[in-house]
Amino acid sequence: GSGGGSGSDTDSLVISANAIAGGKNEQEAKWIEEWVIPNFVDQKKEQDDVDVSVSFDASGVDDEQYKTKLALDLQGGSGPDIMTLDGIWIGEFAQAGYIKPLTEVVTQADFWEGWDQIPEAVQKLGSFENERYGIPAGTDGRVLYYNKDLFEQAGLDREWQPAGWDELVEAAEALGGIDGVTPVQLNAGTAMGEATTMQGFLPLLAGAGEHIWDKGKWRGESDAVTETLGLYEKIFADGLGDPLLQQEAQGRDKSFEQFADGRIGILLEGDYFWRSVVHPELGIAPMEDRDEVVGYAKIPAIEPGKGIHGQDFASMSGGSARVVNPETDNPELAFELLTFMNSDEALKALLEGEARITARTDTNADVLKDDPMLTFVADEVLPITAYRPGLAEYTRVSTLLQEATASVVSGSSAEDVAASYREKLEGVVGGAGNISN
Amino acid sequence: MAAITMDRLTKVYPGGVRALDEIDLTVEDGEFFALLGPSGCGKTTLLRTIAGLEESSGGSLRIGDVDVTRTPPGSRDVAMVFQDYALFPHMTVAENVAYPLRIKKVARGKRTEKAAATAGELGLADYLERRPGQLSGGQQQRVALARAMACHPRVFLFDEPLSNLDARMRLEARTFLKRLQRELGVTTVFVTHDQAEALALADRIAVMESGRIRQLGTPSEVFRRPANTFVASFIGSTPMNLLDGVVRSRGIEVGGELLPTPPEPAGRLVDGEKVVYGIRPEYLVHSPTAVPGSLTGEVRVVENLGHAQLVTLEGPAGFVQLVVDEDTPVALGDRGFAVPRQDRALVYRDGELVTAGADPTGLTAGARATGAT
Amino acid sequence: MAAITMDRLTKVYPGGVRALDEIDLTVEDGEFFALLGPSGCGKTTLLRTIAGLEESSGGSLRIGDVDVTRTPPGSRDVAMVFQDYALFPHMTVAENVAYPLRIKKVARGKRTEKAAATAGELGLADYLERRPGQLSGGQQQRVALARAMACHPRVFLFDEPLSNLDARMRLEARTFLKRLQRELGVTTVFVTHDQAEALALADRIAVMESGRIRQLGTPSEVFRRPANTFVASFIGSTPMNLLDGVVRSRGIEVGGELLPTPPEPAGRLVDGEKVVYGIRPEYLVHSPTAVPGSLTGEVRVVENLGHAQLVTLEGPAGFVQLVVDEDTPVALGDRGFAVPRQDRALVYRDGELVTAGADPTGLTAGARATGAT
Amino acid sequence: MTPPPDHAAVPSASDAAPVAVATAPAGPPPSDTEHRRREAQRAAGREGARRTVAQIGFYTFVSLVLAFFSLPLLWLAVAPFDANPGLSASLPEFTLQNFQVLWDNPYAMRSLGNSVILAGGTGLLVVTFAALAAYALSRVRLPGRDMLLYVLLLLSSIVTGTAAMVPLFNLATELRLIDSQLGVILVLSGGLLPSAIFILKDFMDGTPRSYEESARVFGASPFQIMRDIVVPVVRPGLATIGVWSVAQVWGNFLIPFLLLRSPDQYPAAVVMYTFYTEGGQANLALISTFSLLYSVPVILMFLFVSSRYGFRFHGGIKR
Amino acid sequence: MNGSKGRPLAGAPAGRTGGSDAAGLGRRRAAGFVAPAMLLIVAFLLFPALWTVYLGLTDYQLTGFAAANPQVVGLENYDRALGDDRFSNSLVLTLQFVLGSAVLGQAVLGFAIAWLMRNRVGALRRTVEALVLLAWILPSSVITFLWIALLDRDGGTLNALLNTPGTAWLLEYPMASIIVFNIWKGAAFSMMLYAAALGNVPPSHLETARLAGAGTFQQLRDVVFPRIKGHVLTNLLLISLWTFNDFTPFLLTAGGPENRTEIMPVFIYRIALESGELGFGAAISVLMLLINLVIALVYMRLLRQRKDASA
Ligand SMILES: Nc1ncnc2c1ncn2[C@@H]1O[C@H](COP(=O)(O)OP(=O)(O)OP(=O)(O)O)[C@@H](O)[C@H]1O
Ligand SMILES: Nc1ncnc2c1ncn2[C@@H]1O[C@H](COP(=O)(O)OP(=O)(O)OP(=O)(O)O)[C@@H](O)[C@H]1O
Ligand SMILES: [Mg+2]
Ligand SMILES: [Mg+2]
Repeated sequence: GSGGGSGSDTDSLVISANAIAGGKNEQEAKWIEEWVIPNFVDQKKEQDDVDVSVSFDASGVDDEQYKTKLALDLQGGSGPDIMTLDGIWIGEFAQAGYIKPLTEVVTQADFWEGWDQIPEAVQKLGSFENERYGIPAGTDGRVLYYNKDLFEQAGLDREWQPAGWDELVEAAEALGGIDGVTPVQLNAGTAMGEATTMQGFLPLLAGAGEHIWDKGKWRGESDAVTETLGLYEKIFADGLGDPLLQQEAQGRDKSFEQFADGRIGILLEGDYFWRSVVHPELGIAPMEDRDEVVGYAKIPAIEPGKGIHGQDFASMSGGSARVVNPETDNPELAFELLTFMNSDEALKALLEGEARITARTDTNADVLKDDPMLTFVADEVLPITAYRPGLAEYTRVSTLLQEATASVVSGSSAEDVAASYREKLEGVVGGAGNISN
Repeated sequence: MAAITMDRLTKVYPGGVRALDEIDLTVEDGEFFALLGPSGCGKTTLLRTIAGLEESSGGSLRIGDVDVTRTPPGSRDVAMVFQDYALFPHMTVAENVAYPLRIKKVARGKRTEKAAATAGELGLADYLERRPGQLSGGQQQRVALARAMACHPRVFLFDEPLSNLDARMRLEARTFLKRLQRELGVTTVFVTHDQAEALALADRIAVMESGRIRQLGTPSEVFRRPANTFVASFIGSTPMNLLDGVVRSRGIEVGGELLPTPPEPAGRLVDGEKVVYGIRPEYLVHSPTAVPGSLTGEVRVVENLGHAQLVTLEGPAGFVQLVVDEDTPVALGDRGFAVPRQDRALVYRDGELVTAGADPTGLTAGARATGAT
Repeated sequence: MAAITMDRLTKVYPGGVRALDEIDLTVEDGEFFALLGPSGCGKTTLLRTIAGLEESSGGSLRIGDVDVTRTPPGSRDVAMVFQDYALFPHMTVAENVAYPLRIKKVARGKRTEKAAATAGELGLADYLERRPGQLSGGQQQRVALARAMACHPRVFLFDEPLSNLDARMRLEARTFLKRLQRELGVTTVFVTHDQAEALALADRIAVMESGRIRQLGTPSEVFRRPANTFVASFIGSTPMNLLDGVVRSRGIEVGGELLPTPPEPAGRLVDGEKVVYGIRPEYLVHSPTAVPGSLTGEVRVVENLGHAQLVTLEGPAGFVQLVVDEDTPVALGDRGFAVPRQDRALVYRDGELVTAGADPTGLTAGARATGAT
Repeated sequence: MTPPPDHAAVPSASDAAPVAVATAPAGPPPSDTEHRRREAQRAAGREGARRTVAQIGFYTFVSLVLAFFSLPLLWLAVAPFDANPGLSASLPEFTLQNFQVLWDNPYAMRSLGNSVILAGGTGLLVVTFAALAAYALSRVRLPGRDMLLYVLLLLSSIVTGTAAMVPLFNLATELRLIDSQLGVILVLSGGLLPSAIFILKDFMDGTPRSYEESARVFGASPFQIMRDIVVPVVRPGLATIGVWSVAQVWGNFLIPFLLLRSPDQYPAAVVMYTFYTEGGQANLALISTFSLLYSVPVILMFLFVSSRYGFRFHGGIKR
Repeated sequence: MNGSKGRPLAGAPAGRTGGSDAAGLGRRRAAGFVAPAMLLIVAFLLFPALWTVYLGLTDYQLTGFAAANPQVVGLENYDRALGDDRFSNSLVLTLQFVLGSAVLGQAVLGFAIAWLMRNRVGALRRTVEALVLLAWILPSSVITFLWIALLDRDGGTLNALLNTPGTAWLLEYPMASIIVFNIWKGAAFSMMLYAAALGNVPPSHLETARLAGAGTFQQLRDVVFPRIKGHVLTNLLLISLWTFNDFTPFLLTAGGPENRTEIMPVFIYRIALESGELGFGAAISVLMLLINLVIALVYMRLLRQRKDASA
């Protein structure tokens, strides 16, 4: 290995991920320790008769702390050979020179057969400025969940796919007629944190036709931004959403509970919601009749064809990618291990039969086949999805967006908020030169 | 009016130490009364109980005509001077002296005036603006006195006020204190473990041991006729010689020598009984040559007392100390003879003085009598 | 061998205080030497300079034949007993006593044995395993002594070792110390501010004032013939009467009375010159009736000294104190007369004793002479 | 409420003429005695009432303090034994399962050992070095000594913050102290030393000089004096600083996390963070149990030190 | 070690250092005693601290372009901080926090306990002291859980006790909660310090005041406080600094809600760790140091006044 490495006599590699046995992300930690490492070592021995040693630096802490530690390692020219990074860190790490495009590190990078199994859109997760930096490990997608029973009660169809924001608002207004029901939960405010941006503002903005970061510039007071904030204004000013819920620290958990209780009509969330929140057995707000009651629909563009890339629908995705440290002593071997970890076989070993969206189409086809919802996300959403910019400034921009939605929710007009957002943005991204309208 | 009357006053500390054991005692109005005794005998406890700083566990206490057993210290109208003076270091002399008046809410102008007057009486007029740290020990002591005097208490309580002064200053302070008390006429209880101080200052002395009073009397009573061997060995600037003896028909045999029986216990002794023969070093007359009826021994130590010498003889009776005139030559190793002054010798049986009549402790008759006045 | 010789020894503290001012002094081998003087006169400084705890600013110091002016304290072969004893609170008595031996790298077994022996000599055998906090003051003092003795130093230095004891224990300790030093024969310098202690213990005394020696001599020299009024007022358990007088042809006029001129200065006085007439209270004889050539006054204070009384008269000569026999009745307010013992009266001119010849301070001739031996 | 004791029995004598001399013995009128007696009785009555109120007040206060300081601890006593601990200290469904889980966890038990190494090492280093330095600073007058101490005290506040992690990390990298427990110990010691010296110096200032001088006259070297006399005498202070620095290290997460690589070396503070789910939710069963295990060593240490050496401060800036 | 050689040499400088140097240490040896501590301090405190000061003058970030090419931007970070609402917000909050929890809370509670326990011995005193000290030595991550459990809105012990179900203390009274929390956590130090200080107040002084008729308040004002002023100031200095730099409340409230508990160390943590703006974070650390300095100077000024007064 390089920094974390041991002696350089035999070929040795170090893997690092924010996972630890007996703790956070235990599944991944166990998989690396008990499946990846022994199998890879055996395979090298059998195929090439090479002794390799692979070790795993486990940790189980907040993502920020894990990121900080990696960054400190990398800026000092050391660090693990293979590391798991959140997709949105790729850009900032690349800009800092901590990681390099795969082709610069490994000559064979483009010739991995696995690339074909990963959709173009998903590959963005491990890419920055059209260069591949790593292999995406898994992803997700955002949709609109709705309560079919409530729809029926409001006189709407049980099967629903809005084609534009108007239809969304219409449905909400219809739901507004039911007592004790909040028609729409659209995450807003700072208490929700990144959920406001990822499960709220950004997918809508994509529907309005814009990325928050595009062609090297951040979006300021653009029409799309104003329109997106306008939707917030519409929903919260007209009583279609519950402003108080947006301020509580446990607001997000509460919204989950309320949805499960049948007190929220429509909710924008990722597939995590389906898998882990309302899952009849494993969920934290389980719904026994999930499969009958919970409907899901793609997030519509403001009007058909007005979304990004002229799409009718939009979504946002996140996930992590595994990256090779450019400073590694054994780039080829590291890449071999990396591809090994992202093989169909390996991913299936990781999931142990659980349904979850991976980056690979072939894997997804197998593991998702019993879950119509995840299949829906894999088939319908992932092709139209977008990813957040992996830039250092992103977290601060995200905070500004959260604050902006909070202002709208508490009664300011979308135009005013957009203007003041732009003003603050200048301070955060280093001047007007980095902002486009 | 401001006599202090203690009736079976008892103090048991939480740990179980019986520091005062049913003390019956009356300190007369205007009297200068000394409490004397070894360390830990309860002197400070008695003083603090009078002041109200310790709550008594039993018995009653009156100051003047008023039962103050349960009165808080601030309302007993007593003033106390502590061994360390307890001057507040952050206040000037004037502020220190005025402090009790300030607590009693005397107006500023009036109390400044009063404090200055009191301090002036004690010769502190020039130091009013100094802080205690800038004063000598003797001056500090006077500030403490002035503070105690400032609110005209009915009783003064002094806890070893002189023991922090150096030997020279102690002598001066002692004379000063005595004169001051005479002039003020305030009832005063004075604690000390220095018997010379007690003898020099007090109208009456109580000698205490483990929470009890062992003798009560005027200084000369206590000095001349200690009621028991405890008091005998405690009082006197040089300790009394207490020698084991056996009563014989013609006298008392001490260390093989037959000494004449002192007149007082003469008829009260039984032949052959064991007694203790007590004689102060001052009442032994030195003789370089053998004298019948004298104690003898080899000169072991000679200590200069200034105008006299304290000579320690080691002989068949053990160590015997005697005071010898400064002009008498005494050399180490010499043989010396000590002739007792018969009228000053005392005889103790079972530790108690053998007397002609009245209780020498001054406790039963004495204390009761004074208590009744 | 272990005499201590100081030659123009000077100590100036960083702040500029001249604590020792060119001290010339020789302490003889085996001598018990007392340093006496008021607070702040430099006694402790002198002792500490001998011990090496302070570095002298000038002059030289020899112990025995060796110049130790620059030797660190540990190599001077002296032992010091501090006023607070400085017993190590975390060590047992045995460990405390053995500590100097431990520093000198004596093997454990041997030093335990030696410490036990030394402690035994001082009657501490039963306390070897106790810690200092569990001992009485007197026992602590003996532990400190034992520790000082344990390594057989050539010089003992004692800084007020008795001042922490209560009055009674002080007397016993003093006798004990004296006997011990006699037996060991080690050169000893003893600091005290209690003149009675110095008189009782010392072979010779140096009286200091502001960094200088004002008189050097045996206790009786210092007591009987104080070289100056400073020493006169400092020495004696009751201060000497120092009365302003004027020389007349037939005597010295003090407070209107003509007192006979003492024999010694007789021929050396000039008519009409102002002098101070000095007489100790012990050398004034009391008379209730008028006697020619006596001092008179009204009895103001009577202090009981045990076997005698200290009477203060206030008269034309100011306050006069005299010692009166215990049997003589003296009442406050009485008129009293005090007749000086002529042979004990002293005359001071400009603060210095008027003498027949030799320097009474014992400084020039005496110190030089002893210094030369 | 009791009336303020200030009014208690102002003796009438204090208002009398300021001539105490000679006037006192002349008996005052009988009404004065009566007045005094009444005052004394009233004062005694008030004193009784005041005392009762004071007693009640005292025990109320003590109960409140006891409640305040023990209430939060309740959870620690209950939750570890609860099969389904929530954030309430309810009656548990008793189980020791959580302990079993932790016992089987590959890092949990070992991390306690690591914590002991880090905390013990740092404590030892801080106590030793701070004692030496505080002693020298207390005994020898160096120009600007007090200023130096204050400045270091202030600087220690920067370094214990997060902003200094880059310098610390790079320094450790340069010194090859990454992934070494020694590195963690050294870095932590550097941050703790100024406060330790500051507090210990007060203790050193309080030891009587005569102890040292007397040892010095016997020929003891400064080091021997320090070892034989000063250290035993200021032992409560050293114990205090020792416990303090151990407690500081025991709870420190950031430095060991940043400087250590292999999970085998992680102290408990770092391992404690791993008992969270993927979604960031705390696994209360494990966390409460681990908290208990994690607290036991410091509590034991505290009990040991306080019974053995006393645990107190001398204190403050004197003179 | 005790050989005669070298001794006179070593002894000579020893004496010159004056009366306070009881062990005859001498400056050279004193320097040797100080050296190990100084070495560690210089390496792991002074050096990183200076480096941090330097970082504060750059736009250095943990990631992004600024990580690859940090530029010296002079006082820009300071400019930005001083114009930043979040900074002034956190400054005000920190001052509230320090004043409320340290100066008023810990110091007063610690003093009250020390004062009331001063004459007590036995089980009661030991229990109280042990509990208070326990709060002080338990690791922060543990005690924050204890407090989260105590203050929890559903089923928290406090709500059960006060019969106020559903009160979200950490949301509704966030500042008060962390202040009370910090009082709980840190009162031990003040208690110990004051207990030692009260041991230095001669009983005779208190008793003199009592004899004069002074009540408790007057005794405190006239006797105790003037006597322990030095301890009070040492205590305030240390606990203020410690509280100022205390990061623990983050574990309880994460700076929220709405930044209402974003005290300075939390602010720095978020800037440095969550946003990775190390240059800016360093600048704020330096600002924090300067504020600490001002506080220390204020205290030392009071201290000096005391010195003058008692001279
Ligand atoms: N607060 C206390 N608690 C328990 N015991 C005490 C207390 N104060 C004093 N004692 C004990 O009560 C006894 C009498 O003590 P006191 O202080 O009255 O003696 P003393 O005669 O003044 O002695 P000294 O001459 O040493 O001052 C002693 O045995 C002492 O140990
Ligand atoms: N370390 C010091 N620095 C400056 N001056 C000092 C120091 N130690 C003592 N002095 C001064 O030197 C003088 C002599 O002090 P020393 O302690 O020798 O007196 P002392 O005769 O022992 O007095 P006491 O009887 O009070 O013990 C005093 O004026 C004192 O203030
Ligand atoms: Mg006493
Ligand atoms: Mg001295």
